[in-house]
Amino acid sequence: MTSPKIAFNWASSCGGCEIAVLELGTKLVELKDKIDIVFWPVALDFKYSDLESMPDKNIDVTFFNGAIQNSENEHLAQLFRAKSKLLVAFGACAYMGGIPALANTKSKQQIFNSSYKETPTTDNPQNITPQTKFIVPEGELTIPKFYNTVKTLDQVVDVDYYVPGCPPVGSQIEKVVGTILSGELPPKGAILGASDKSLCHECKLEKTDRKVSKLVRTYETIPDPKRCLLEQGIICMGPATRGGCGAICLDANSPCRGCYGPLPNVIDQGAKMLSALASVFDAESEEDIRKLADSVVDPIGTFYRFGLARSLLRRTKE
Amino acid sequence: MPEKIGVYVCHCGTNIARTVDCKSVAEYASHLPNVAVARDYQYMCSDPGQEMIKKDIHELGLNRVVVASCSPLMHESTFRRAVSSAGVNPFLFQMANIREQCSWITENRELATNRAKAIIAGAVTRVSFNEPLEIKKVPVNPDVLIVGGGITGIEAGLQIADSGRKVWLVEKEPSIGGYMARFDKTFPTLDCAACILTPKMVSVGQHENIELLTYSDVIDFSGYVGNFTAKIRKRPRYVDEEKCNGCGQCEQKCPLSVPSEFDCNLGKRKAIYRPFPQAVPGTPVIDREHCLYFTKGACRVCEKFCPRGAIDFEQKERIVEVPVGTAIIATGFDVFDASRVKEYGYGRLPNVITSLEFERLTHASGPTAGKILLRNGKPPETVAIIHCVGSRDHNYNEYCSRVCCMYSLKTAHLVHEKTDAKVYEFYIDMRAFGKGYEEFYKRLLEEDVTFVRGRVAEVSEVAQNPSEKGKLVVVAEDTLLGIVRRIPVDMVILSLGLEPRKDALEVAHTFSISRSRDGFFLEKHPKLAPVSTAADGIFVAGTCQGPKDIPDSVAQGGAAAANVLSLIDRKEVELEPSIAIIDENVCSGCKICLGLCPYHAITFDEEKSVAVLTAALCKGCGVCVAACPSGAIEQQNFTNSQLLAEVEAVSA
Amino acid sequence: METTTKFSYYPGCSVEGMNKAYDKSARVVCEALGVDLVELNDWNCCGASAYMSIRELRAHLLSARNLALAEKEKKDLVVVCPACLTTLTKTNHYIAENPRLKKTITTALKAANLQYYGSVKVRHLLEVVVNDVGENEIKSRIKNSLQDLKVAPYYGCQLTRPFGEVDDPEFPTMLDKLLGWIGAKPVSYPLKAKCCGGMLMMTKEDVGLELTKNLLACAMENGAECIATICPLCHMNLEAYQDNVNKHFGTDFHIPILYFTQLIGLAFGFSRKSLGIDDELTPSKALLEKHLEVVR
Amino acid sequence: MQEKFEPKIVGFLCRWCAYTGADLAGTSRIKYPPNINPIRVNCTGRVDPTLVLKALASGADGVLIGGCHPGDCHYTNGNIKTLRRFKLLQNMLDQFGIEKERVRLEWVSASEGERYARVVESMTEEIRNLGPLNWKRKEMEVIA
Repeated sequence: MTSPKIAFNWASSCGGCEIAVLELGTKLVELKDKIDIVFWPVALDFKYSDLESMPDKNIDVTFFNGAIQNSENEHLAQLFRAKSKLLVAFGACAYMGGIPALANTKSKQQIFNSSYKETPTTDNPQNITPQTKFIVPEGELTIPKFYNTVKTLDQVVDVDYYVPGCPPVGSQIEKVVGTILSGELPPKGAILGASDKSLCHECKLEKTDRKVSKLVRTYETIPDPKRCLLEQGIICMGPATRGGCGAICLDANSPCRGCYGPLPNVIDQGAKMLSALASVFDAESEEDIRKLADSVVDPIGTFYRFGLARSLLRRTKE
Repeated sequence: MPEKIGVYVCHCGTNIARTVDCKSVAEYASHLPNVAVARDYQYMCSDPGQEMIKKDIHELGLNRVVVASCSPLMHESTFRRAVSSAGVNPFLFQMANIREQCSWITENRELATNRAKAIIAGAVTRVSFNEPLEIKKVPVNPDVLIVGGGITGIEAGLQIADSGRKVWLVEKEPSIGGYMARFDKTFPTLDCAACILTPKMVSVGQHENIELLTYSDVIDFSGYVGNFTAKIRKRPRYVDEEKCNGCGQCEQKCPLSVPSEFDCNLGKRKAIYRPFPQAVPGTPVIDREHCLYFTKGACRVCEKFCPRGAIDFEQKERIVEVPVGTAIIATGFDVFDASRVKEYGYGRLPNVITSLEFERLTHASGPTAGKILLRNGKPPETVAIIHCVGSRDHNYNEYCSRVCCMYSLKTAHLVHEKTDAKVYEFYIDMRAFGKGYEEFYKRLLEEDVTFVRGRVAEVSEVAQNPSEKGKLVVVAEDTLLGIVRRIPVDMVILSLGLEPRKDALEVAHTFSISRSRDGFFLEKHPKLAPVSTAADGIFVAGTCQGPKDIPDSVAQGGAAAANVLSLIDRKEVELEPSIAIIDENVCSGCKICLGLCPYHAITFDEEKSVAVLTAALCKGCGVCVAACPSGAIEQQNFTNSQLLAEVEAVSA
Repeated sequence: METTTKFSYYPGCSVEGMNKAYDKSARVVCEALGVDLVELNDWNCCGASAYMSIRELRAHLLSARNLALAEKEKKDLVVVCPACLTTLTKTNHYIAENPRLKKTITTALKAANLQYYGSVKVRHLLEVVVNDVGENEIKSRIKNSLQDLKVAPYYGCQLTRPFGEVDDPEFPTMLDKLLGWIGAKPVSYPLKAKCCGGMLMMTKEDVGLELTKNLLACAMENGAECIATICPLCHMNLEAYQDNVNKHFGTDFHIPILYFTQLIGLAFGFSRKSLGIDDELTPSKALLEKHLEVVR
Repeated sequence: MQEKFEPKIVGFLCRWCAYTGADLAGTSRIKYPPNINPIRVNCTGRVDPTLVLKALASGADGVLIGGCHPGDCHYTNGNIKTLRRFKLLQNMLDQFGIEKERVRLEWVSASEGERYARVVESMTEEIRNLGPLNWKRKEMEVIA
């Protein structure tokens, strides 16, 4: 029997998902005899032409990380879809847009202005912004087109499975790889490598009085390491986020930021967390309620830090 | 089974048809997904209209029905009955309101017709997601629990018992009677409190339908309307109530005297005692904290002298479990702790006394046999009465205690009647709102009481001139004269406000009722449901709901009794069908929902680490459903799928 | 117990001028108690209670600057003057409750490269000595018990008002307790938290004098031999205006007025000089010699 | 001539106050623009912000949440819980660039038919001036 062919790809993301795979360390070495890696940007030198020359469905499983933010990302998504039997959206970005999707709070123009013109460190006297084509004496240079709206992988191609996390935790990656290699495949569309209950289910912090009378940002306080952070006024996305990560952020006395995405019965993670949080505001009068609501700085960045592209509204209005 | 939906568009004569093109609406509906038949008809609510639906159900095998006509508040129950009689669960019916909120609001036929189509599209989409539900009915246990044996509880208890129902009356103290038993006269009629209260207390003690549990408290109360279980702890009196005939020998012979709480510690009682002579029941209790046998191990004099052998030092606490269908909470109030207002010197200055202490001083069977005396035994020559102590004050309680103005007038009258003292009353506003109250105020104005309108700043013992030497100086701004006055007096009476009882929070938890901001129990509606609570079958009456005088307390006791009797005579109560359901396989135990339920229907199963809902307590508001971040809570007939489908359909 | 507790110390303007002895005795006593007072570097006037009613925002800014400086030190801020306490505490409260004010203050502080998050706890030395140091620690250091010296504890009006966080606003007892620990007999008298006249001595002297007179008389009538103060201004009114009171009312008061820190110092065996008692206007030497074993 | 834009508004109305008030408006034959699609809920406390976002994402131009006045809630204080969510939701919608006029929370008692009509009228006019939201179409547009 030949070893299954596995590919990894890195689209619009920080690369942390690939590092998370690398982090498997010696376990990766054990795996190397069982699998045949045919594409892996972070570790091995393959070219797009290698990929293009493969017959369709040649790859058994592609773990695709990163959101779709430019034409190159989309092209590769389509290419991998064609060449792979199974396409897995790997990590928060591919699954729900991730941090790159926060770009959806701005337009392409605003982003270009900010990055190429307005930041104090920019030295760009000619006000040049990226163009997809540029003529040089040697010929025409092209770069991919930057999209106005960041999308999830499944908003451009058909996806078989999803593995959430920013990045997915090592133990869960092992499990996912094991499941897929075992051949006992879960139903299409399944979320792999995560729990079906919220982070609160596995969080060890003590929950007593569900009331939030004041909100503080993490730098403003040193939380009591035993008590639920929400009750201490720190917005923790735990209640509205899938568990499975082992509540590692909370072990570091840091709130959950929601990278494992919404729970199975929930269609919009941010809306649910917003609702849960506001419901337990310890305020009765309109004035007190307004004060508390106003103290949530950057609601989109808080409630949709990883999930904006997969939310109901997906982006801001221009 | 595939959905087969029937849609019926009603003309309502011309009420709908005038602005909505019903024919084209029905035609539009017939093309909506899963619609098997769509018809329009003159009057859907008429017999032929209803027959049409039933016939289609039978002949076409419809399993869901939408009627587009008037408001569901009008005819939802009519059509539910109709589909139900044809064998379709009434909750598989959906009403589309195209009259009140469509045809009647505009003259623009085109817009109204379009709107009607959208509304029907919403209803048709939603009905596919409707699920069959049963309305549950539960019988009402006719036994009633009343907590608190003050005048309110007594009134409610007698009303209910007289109708032939069984009442369990629970009182914390050794005797019923409450605060009223400690008062001398009552305003504005000045009739003696004991004369009107004692007969009622005796009736309670003798009533065949009243089970009186004194020296007891309710420690747990569970269940739901019609079917509660009260767990009552009966503390040991160390005197057998069956054997004791109340002869009082034991009290006489007991060698130990201690301050009497009933007399505000101004007088003495024995270690075995009845708080006051007319106590009901007449059985005394042994005060374990002081009794020489319990503290020193020897004495048992009472046992020796008891002619009936009723003393039982071995008596143990008893827990009684009582099933009841309804409950009335009438736990009353506490008086404000005057020592909190340091500037008035209560507790430090001996002749500063409280209004309650005054009641005992002026009471004929009180510690001074009704004489109003200073601590040195002399009668006062000048007396100041200070209103609003602890009330209408940002530092203590912001509310008005309602009774103080009137009882302060009564106090002034009694001081006048019994001594020659000059009386000053310091008030903020004179609130004389009840029947005969303003007249009483007028009468006091004529009795030569000096009324000073102003809040007292302090009661000082520091004399600034010879006339103040040895006196209590009441310093207040007289807001009518615009000057600060220093009035030297012999005695200061502080008119204490009413407060929620110290254990009100505990009681609220036990009975799952809410408290308002001031700490008193919260009624369901301040005007229209003043003795109901958010918890079905549990009522509040008297001063535990807010400060009240005796007439109002008695009226509320009666009102609560009427509410209870009406529930009992209904024999059965229907439970809300649109309740929330928690899926324990989905619940993550985040506890967000726990504090949100106004009916305390959600509790936490620590073992499984999931939230659990008591269906009978849920009233279907859906607050928890919207809040649940796991999507583990659904509301029957308002499920996420139903609402999302309807939203999507009407938004498109 | 030899552990030291560190505090930031805000002396305030008054103890730098008129009331040096308060500062002096406070430092001596704290050193003995292992309470390490580290003077706040570059502190400024607290704005005092009067400025607050004229230029509220600026007064808050003065306070906030001190608070911002103190926040860097990450220690509780200890003051000896109740007016400083009130002002600093008031700014703390206002900043916490009023986001708009907080914003203005943040902007203003930024100009001085400072910021304030609102975490500083401002405390009066008396409260620190009573609550943090405590009975045992104090009693263990007594070398020279005050031997039933009858002292009227005088709290003044600002220690507990308006926030009432440390003791009862009308009838505080903290100083009474402390005096008992050092062997004195605290005299109970009803005016112990009433106004001494304060700034009225400057503007409406007759009113101020009457208030001071009432205080002196009341303390005397209740058997006080001297009065213990915790406030520089009260101290000055009671001490420096005794002559004026006598002239004005025909009375004959000669009551020694001592800072609570001076009394503790005496009980701990420090010399009168080291506690600044020599600078006083109403001599206490005779009285102290009557009660104390050693008076140096 | 361009066709007049008719805003689509989704109304979440509590059955005790706002829905009854809306019925009263009809019964009293008070006229107002027929631009609102009422959805009846027991209490505004059931209105999950998800539903509001769903309406906007599905093509609605505005959302009205109508509940009982504070203190009148049939379920003690469901409306206050709605107010808490609404204030936070409003801040977030603002960030999404959705104008305040498009999503409103209004207290309408069962006796305030006239008020309900005026609320819907003003909302319809304001949204008409703002123009269509068209969220669904925009979001489906091929990445520019």
